[in-house]
Amino acid sequence: MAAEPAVKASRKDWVSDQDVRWCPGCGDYSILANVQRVMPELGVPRENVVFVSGIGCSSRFPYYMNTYGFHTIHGRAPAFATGIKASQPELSVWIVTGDGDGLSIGGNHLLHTIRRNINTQILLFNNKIYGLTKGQYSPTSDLGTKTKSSPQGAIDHPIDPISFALGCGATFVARTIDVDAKHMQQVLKRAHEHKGTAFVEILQNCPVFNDGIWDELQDRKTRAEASLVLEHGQPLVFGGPGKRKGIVFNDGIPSVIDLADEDDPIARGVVVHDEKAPAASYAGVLATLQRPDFPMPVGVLRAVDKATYEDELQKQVDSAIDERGKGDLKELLHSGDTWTI
Amino acid sequence: MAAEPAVKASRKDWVSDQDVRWCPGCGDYSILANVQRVMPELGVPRENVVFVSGIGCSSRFPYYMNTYGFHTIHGRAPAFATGIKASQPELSVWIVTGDGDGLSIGGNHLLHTIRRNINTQILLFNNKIYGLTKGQYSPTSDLGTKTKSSPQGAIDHPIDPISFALGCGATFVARTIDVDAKHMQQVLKRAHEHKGTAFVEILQNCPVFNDGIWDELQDRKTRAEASLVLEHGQPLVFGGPGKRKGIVFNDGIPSVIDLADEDDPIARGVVVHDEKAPAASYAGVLATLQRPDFPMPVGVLRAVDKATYEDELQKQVDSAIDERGKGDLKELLHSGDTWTI
Amino acid sequence: MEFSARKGTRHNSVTATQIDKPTEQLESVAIRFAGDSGDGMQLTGTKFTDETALAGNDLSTFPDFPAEIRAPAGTMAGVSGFQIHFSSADIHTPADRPDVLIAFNPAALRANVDDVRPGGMVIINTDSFNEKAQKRAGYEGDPLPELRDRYNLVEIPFTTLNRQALVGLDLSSRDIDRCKNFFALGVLCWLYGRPMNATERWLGGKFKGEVLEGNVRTLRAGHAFGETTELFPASFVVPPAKIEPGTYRNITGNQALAWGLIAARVQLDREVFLGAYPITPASDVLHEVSRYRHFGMKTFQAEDEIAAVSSTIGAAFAGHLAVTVSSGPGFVLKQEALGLAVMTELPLVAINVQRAGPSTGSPTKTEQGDLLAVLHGRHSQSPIPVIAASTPGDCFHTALEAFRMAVKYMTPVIVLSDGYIANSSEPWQIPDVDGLEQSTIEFAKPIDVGEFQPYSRDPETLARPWAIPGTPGLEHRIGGLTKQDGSGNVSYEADNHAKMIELRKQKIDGIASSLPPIEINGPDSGELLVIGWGGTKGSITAAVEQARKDGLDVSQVHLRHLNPFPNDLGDVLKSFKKVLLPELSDGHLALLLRAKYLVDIQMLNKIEGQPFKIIELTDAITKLYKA
Amino acid sequence: MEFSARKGTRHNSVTATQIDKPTEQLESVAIRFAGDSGDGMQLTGTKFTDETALAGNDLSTFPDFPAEIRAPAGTMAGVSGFQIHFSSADIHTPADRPDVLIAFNPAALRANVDDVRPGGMVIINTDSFNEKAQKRAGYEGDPLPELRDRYNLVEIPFTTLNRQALVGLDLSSRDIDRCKNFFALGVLCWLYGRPMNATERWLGGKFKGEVLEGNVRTLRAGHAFGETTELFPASFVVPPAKIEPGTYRNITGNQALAWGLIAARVQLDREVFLGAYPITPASDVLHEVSRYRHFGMKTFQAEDEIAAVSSTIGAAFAGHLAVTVSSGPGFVLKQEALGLAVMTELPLVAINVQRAGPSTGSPTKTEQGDLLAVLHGRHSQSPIPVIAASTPGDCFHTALEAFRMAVKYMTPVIVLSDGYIANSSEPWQIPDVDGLEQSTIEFAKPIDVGEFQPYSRDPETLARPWAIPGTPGLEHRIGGLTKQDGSGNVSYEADNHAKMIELRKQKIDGIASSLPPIEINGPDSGELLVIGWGGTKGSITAAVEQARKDGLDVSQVHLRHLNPFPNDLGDVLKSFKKVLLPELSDGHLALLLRAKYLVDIQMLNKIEGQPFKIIELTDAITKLYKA
Ligand SMILES: Cc1ncc(C[n+]2csc(CCOP(=O)(O)OP(=O)(O)O)c2C)c(N)n1
Ligand SMILES: Cc1ncc(C[n+]2csc(CCOP(=O)(O)OP(=O)(O)O)c2C)c(N)n1
Ligand code: SF4
Ligand code: SF4
Ligand SMILES: [Mg+2]
Ligand SMILES: [Mg+2]
Repeated sequence: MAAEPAVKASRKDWVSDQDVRWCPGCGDYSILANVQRVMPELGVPRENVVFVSGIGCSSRFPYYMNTYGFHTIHGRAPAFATGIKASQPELSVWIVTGDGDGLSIGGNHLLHTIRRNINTQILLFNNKIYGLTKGQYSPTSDLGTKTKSSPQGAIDHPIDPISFALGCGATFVARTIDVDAKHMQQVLKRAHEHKGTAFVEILQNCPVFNDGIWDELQDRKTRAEASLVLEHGQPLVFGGPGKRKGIVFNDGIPSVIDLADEDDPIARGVVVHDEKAPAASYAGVLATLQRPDFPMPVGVLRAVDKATYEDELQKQVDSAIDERGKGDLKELLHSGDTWTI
Repeated sequence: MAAEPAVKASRKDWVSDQDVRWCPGCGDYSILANVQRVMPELGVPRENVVFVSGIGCSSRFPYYMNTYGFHTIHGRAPAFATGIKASQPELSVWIVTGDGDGLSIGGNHLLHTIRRNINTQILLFNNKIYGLTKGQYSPTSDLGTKTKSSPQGAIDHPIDPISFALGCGATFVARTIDVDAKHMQQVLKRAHEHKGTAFVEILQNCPVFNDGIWDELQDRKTRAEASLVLEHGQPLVFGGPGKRKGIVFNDGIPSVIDLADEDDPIARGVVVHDEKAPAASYAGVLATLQRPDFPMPVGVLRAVDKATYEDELQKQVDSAIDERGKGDLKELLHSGDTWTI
Repeated sequence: MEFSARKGTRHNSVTATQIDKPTEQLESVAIRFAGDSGDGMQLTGTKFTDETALAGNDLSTFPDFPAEIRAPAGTMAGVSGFQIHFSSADIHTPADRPDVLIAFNPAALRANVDDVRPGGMVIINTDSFNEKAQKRAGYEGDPLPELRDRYNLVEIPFTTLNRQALVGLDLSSRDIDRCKNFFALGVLCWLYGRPMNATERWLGGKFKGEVLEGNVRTLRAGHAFGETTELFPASFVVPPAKIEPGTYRNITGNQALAWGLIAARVQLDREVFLGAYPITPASDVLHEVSRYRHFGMKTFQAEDEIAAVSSTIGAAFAGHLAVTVSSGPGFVLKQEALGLAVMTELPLVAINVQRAGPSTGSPTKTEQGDLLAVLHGRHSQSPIPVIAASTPGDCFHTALEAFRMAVKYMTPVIVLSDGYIANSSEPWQIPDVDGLEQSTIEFAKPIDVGEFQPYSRDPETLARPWAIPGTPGLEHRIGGLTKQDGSGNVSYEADNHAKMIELRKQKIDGIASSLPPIEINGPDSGELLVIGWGGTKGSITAAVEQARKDGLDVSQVHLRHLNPFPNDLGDVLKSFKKVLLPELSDGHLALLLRAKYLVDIQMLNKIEGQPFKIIELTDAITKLYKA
Repeated sequence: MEFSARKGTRHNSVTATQIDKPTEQLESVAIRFAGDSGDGMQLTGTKFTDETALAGNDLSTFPDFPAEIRAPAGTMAGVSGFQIHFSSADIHTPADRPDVLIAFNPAALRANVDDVRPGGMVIINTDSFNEKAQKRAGYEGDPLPELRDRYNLVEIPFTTLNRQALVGLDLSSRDIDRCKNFFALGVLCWLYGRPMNATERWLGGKFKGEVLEGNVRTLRAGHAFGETTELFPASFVVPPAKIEPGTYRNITGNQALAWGLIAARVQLDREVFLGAYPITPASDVLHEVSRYRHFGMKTFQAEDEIAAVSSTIGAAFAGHLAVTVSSGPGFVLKQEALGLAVMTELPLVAINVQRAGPSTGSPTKTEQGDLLAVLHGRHSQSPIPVIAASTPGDCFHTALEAFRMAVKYMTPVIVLSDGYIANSSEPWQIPDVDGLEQSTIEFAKPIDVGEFQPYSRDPETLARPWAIPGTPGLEHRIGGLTKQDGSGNVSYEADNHAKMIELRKQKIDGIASSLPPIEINGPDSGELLVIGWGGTKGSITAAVEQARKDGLDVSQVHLRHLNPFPNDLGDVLKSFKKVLLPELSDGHLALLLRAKYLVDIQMLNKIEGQPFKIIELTDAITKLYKA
């Protein structure tokens, strides 16, 4: 509480002069507030920060950040960000996208940006709906979701953003939720620290078109049982006192065991969370933990090091100059066979 | 041998009159031959079979099959196939694509076709190169691959097609190799039997632009150690006599143990292969087995049941008719408020 | 409050007839409803429209949404408007300027009041006029005093009155306040003698319990308020219009497109596949069609526009009536695949409901800016017929015609609509279903022996056969590589290349011979021809008729077929001394006509995201006429 | 074999001068090399070209590949051709018909022989002429007897002679046979008195050991064979051309484009970002540029064309000289994003190396079919300047000019090339680097106080500031929604919408005032003007000069700027009684000129995947002239 005023004061620097245009109660407000609160703590000057987005309610985000911002076209934000990073690798580039923007029309760019490990933060606001176009089901919508475009219920099996990102070779994968300010801020800081593509799924409520989809995870009563808070080096335990449970893996297949409050989870075989597990396999198993059979993991599932695309590109430029000297146009034009008349 | 002539005779029915246009020695020849050999055994009349492809050397495939065929545009074959299946669900639809066609420009359609579980077979010929456009690196090319477009070596981390497909929620995932006719035919049959999207990665040699990338897996000398042949219900054992090894999983992380020839692998904790493992987690761990640390799994990694998109669509049509009767145009036009003058 | 007592005692005894007040007869009235996005203006407008239609007036409406996303309450950006024009005479547009404005808050007032005809009526919700709200709207100080001079300002505390009407109901105060638009609707219904049965019926179907009760009660209370308040000295009568006999309904362009597709499914007796990706303002076509699975309408919400069109081509290959729908930015993404549809000569319909650009532009605004893109946006020579719908109801016939053309000529067909006709509504004479042509599609028949020639052609239409998978003996391969004439095999031969390009062009150009002669509204030749296309028809017709009333020798042609042009178009153009072409673009059709016929067509281009006002057109007509 | 002895004894003593045989002088010769895709025809042609350039002739080449994929050996589909035309006079095209054909197999003969000028020389590799090979090529029976009557048929057993020349080398027989094209090259070099130093130098750089030895030995053996064989009674001399003094090199269009981008990087002193996805025939630009990282050329092989252009726009936003390159089908996919570049007014270059369509079409063939698509293929009004390169060497200047224009006017600029100039080569006068304008880009400067206005404009060019991330005080947001003039904030206001559309149009149209006056080849006015654009320049120039030699009053204009048009274009067009416009399309430029200037331009359209033959043009000129 004591530190509040100081933080608040600098938060304002990150607030743009544009009216925020989301529906009352939209989860996007709290995400915006948390991002604006975290930014001053990252030590990056405003002019070195770029927010890039596609199209959707979520993609309005850049307008509200007093930084450089690019509200691009539907689904392509990661590709724009790639060009920005390739040109100015030192910028801090944040991609804001939605479940439709990122996983429907934009799935391919998400895939390739992640596999190239472009050093950006990707915030995917998952409200399991197309908000901006007024409520069609999205690739993350549950089976049977009734919307304007699926009056008899959606029949497409939903995609899990985290499993998808891992399948694409993601080096950093995390999940957080709009209402949990503290958790979100922690995750955002971790995402920023990560060198490479940091993929963050943010569970977001759309009160207008898909109200309450994340209630279980938000509700005090159900939260402890419905979510599994990940901490590196800690066992996968959830449920809270009296209802304590743990996750064990058998040949790659996860299951839940009951724990007495006094049990040592590790002794009982509960898996210890390891963000740095070398193969994506461990995080992949974690990602398959889904409601209602399992608690939903929140926090950082994976954080490993790999070369980034833009660094390697710059290295090629540098090594080419080392080997061949800085290019000379005249020399180039006269290279190979020429003749003079 | 005795049965050869009969099979050969009917194979011919599946050979079109078009000259085959691949380079001498291309792995695509053997894939074609095996597909043509398998088709007569599937019991589907030629007129009910459609081959759909994108663009690439591999995507020339439909021209050589004496069935219905659609050589579409680059990367979009799965979307074309979706329309075909939605219209005529009873057709047997085979999608032929390459690592560029399917995973570069076409990644998004692969993702969505797989998650919707459209009942098709997807054959992805992986030669880790763009063949048709004369040899640029592809999304599956190894780091450092030198090509015309990457003279200093590729810096994009490659994607693993199988991990990607699993991340998309694939219900059937398998891998086979161009030179192993028997194995490929088995896998193709299994793919055909599967109801839902059957994703098959076929390792293919491109002697012109990327020769020898799969040599380890083809070569008699290295094959046993370099590949892990999957069989449902059998332990994950490879290496052959004297070099026998097995795969164990520890909290989702795979490792290799040495086995004496007389060891009971199961007793030693070697994982037993289970195509039907309920969560994608198990297959996900399997998919992370990559050279050189692990043998490369070949065979069916996953085969589970889920509703297909086209069946559910048809069910909605049927149930709508059940509930509301067959639509009547006159009634529709006069529904709601009307007035007569 | 003096209002409450009256309403409180009367609201259960309201009837649809006025007793105490005089009525005044008017030929036509235009009313604009304006409020915050959350105020329900579109719904209020629609319900008033339904009642007006049932009252037998000719009418035209124009909804004008804010940007797709909710703006902060009370700001100009969040204002949503709906205009209805109704008349006892023939009308063609929602009117240039409203006679009446109902403004639910200061922002709605500020955004709209200058449009109101001088001396017109401006009704405001006084409850929302406080200093803070006025500031939010950008007013410095109280705007009302000044407005009282210019307009007949009617000040009604809708919020308060509505609350009072609903006292005693078990509803949250938020739910109660949500009903206030129906109070206003009640007032308007009284003012123009509209019945309210349709609205009450609709409420009955939509709501239950207290909510239903609340809405009905406040609607009736509003009506009663109108009757009793001294604010309105008289009510108005707009007598029914003399309209061609028939059965009518209201319809928007998007709904009509959807129903036209259903009609194609029924009249051509083949299931429809619609592959689409949501986009404003085209999404409603997908929504509407997806409600009719029991007709055999299959909808597929694709992952993007490329998958939408590709699945559509796949469905066409497999023998469905296949259609895809989008708007500008999405349509453009489909061009590569549409080129494949041209090469493979498969029948399908691609609809573009145009919106204001460039780029994301102003998605809820209208424009006619995509004509050149749909015609020429594919690489190389890739001709596709284009048909443009001109009114909401016309969308129905256009969709049906497009499918007939696609199947007859084995070609993709593009349909153009726009944001204006997509969302506007008009009374639409329901076509006689028994009179619609019923036809059966002729697929290629199974063959036993011999080579099937997928690129053989019907000598008259030049269409190739539609040979669908599942047919024995017709196994064949198609694709995007240049095809050999007849066999359809891949060919790299120069002469064949030229021949195939030519054949495809001839096929499309040949469609012209099946088009009816151009209809000219007015004399066949003369001083000035006003030519247009698409959603500007209403405004142009109104302006031309106005000009003729003013004694000018002006004729009108409204083009429906934009590729190929009708064969008589050149002659028609050359029969007039001057030709004026108003477009909501920088002159797309003008470019085409000038190039083809070398006629010095004068352009009237407007690119403001808004339809033409009649006065803009009459001014231009007069000016050119006298030039 | 009688040949072996001679060659065996002499192949080490060959020099570049002939001693025993007479020489005959010719003004110009056109030779076509043709063989299987695997026979190395492109390489043989290129090496002969290099030697010819060094010999001082004017020259022009035309490679004609088969489809992208290998066809079965020996079939017509697999034939690869390379034509070179060289002369002591000015030439502009690779010639309509070759004087000499070298056919490495029956398929190559069959595919090409009818093009040879009657009485011309046809050299065949007799080793590949057996019954089976003839059948594969589609010949029924032996084609040679008949050809002996029509042509000077020279029959040489290249395979055998090559094997004999390489006896004793430690090479597989496959590797030995691969050298045989160099034997043929040696023969040709002797026949036309070409030195072979450049080729030997090239071989030395490319190969080592036995392979090098083998290639050099067979090359020299071929040369010796030419000198000694009785098949050639004389050799030929084509004296050097009178060419403008300067230093020359051979260059293809794609290479010149790449180098032009490098020149932009150097002359504008800013790193280049090239985002591209491979596609025929544009990929070589990506390949070439990716070799020059040491210049600060960054290439990004994107996952698709949409990512290619999007990353390019991102790089432009971040301040790089950003460029994307593709061909028709890929370019079309970029249109949505290019619309965003228009809205955000960012400078970048988008190159389209056109190929024959529609759809996948004939990817290795040429066409000029994308002009309308690049101009009008975006939805709504979305103007982008278009510059078309006309010769291989001109591609260099075009790329450089495009970047200068993009940066000066803050706009995307489209560059058109085509498959013909992309792969053809011509001697190119190397520009004087010191004479190229050197300029520095003016980015917006950091500001301390006040609001930055990203949509303020330079009063002269109407360009907005280029304000790149990393600059303190300029933080701002851009995007595809309609922008407020000045502030760049989102705006839905009608007047502002119209104003922004108009401003962008004026900005692009205003570029015309910076263009030089149109160059007219021939008189300024008169009977007939032949106007063209792009890669047809060579053929049209040759035809016009031919027509003038034939006494016709014909002038020529070749347009470089297709949007905006030069301001004097209308006057120029109207100064001629007739205007002829030859295009490798169905008349794209013709449509634009007719529409804008109402001039009755006559079209000569050819869509065969092949460039114009001079005779096709002279015929059309004569016909129209006399009509
Ligand atoms: C090319 C193109 N196609 C379609 C659209 C319409 N569109 C805009 S946003 C959107 C979906 C947004 O969903 P999501 O990303 O989940 O964002 P949300 O609004 O839910 O935050 C769609 C379909 C568009 N703008 N551009
Ligand atoms: C829109 C578009 N972009 C690019 C291309 C060029 N292109 C054709 S095939 C291909 C890559 C093929 O690679 P892959 O799928 O691996 O097939 P392979 O040839 O290796 O079998 C590319 C880039 C195209 N045809 N269309
Ligand atoms: S529609 Fe949903 S996601 Fe969009 S602003 Fe409103 S509440 Fe938020
Ligand atoms: S380029 Fe490679 S993949 Fe293509 S046909 Fe040749 S060998 Fe096969
Ligand atoms: Mg969403
Ligand atoms: Mg490949």
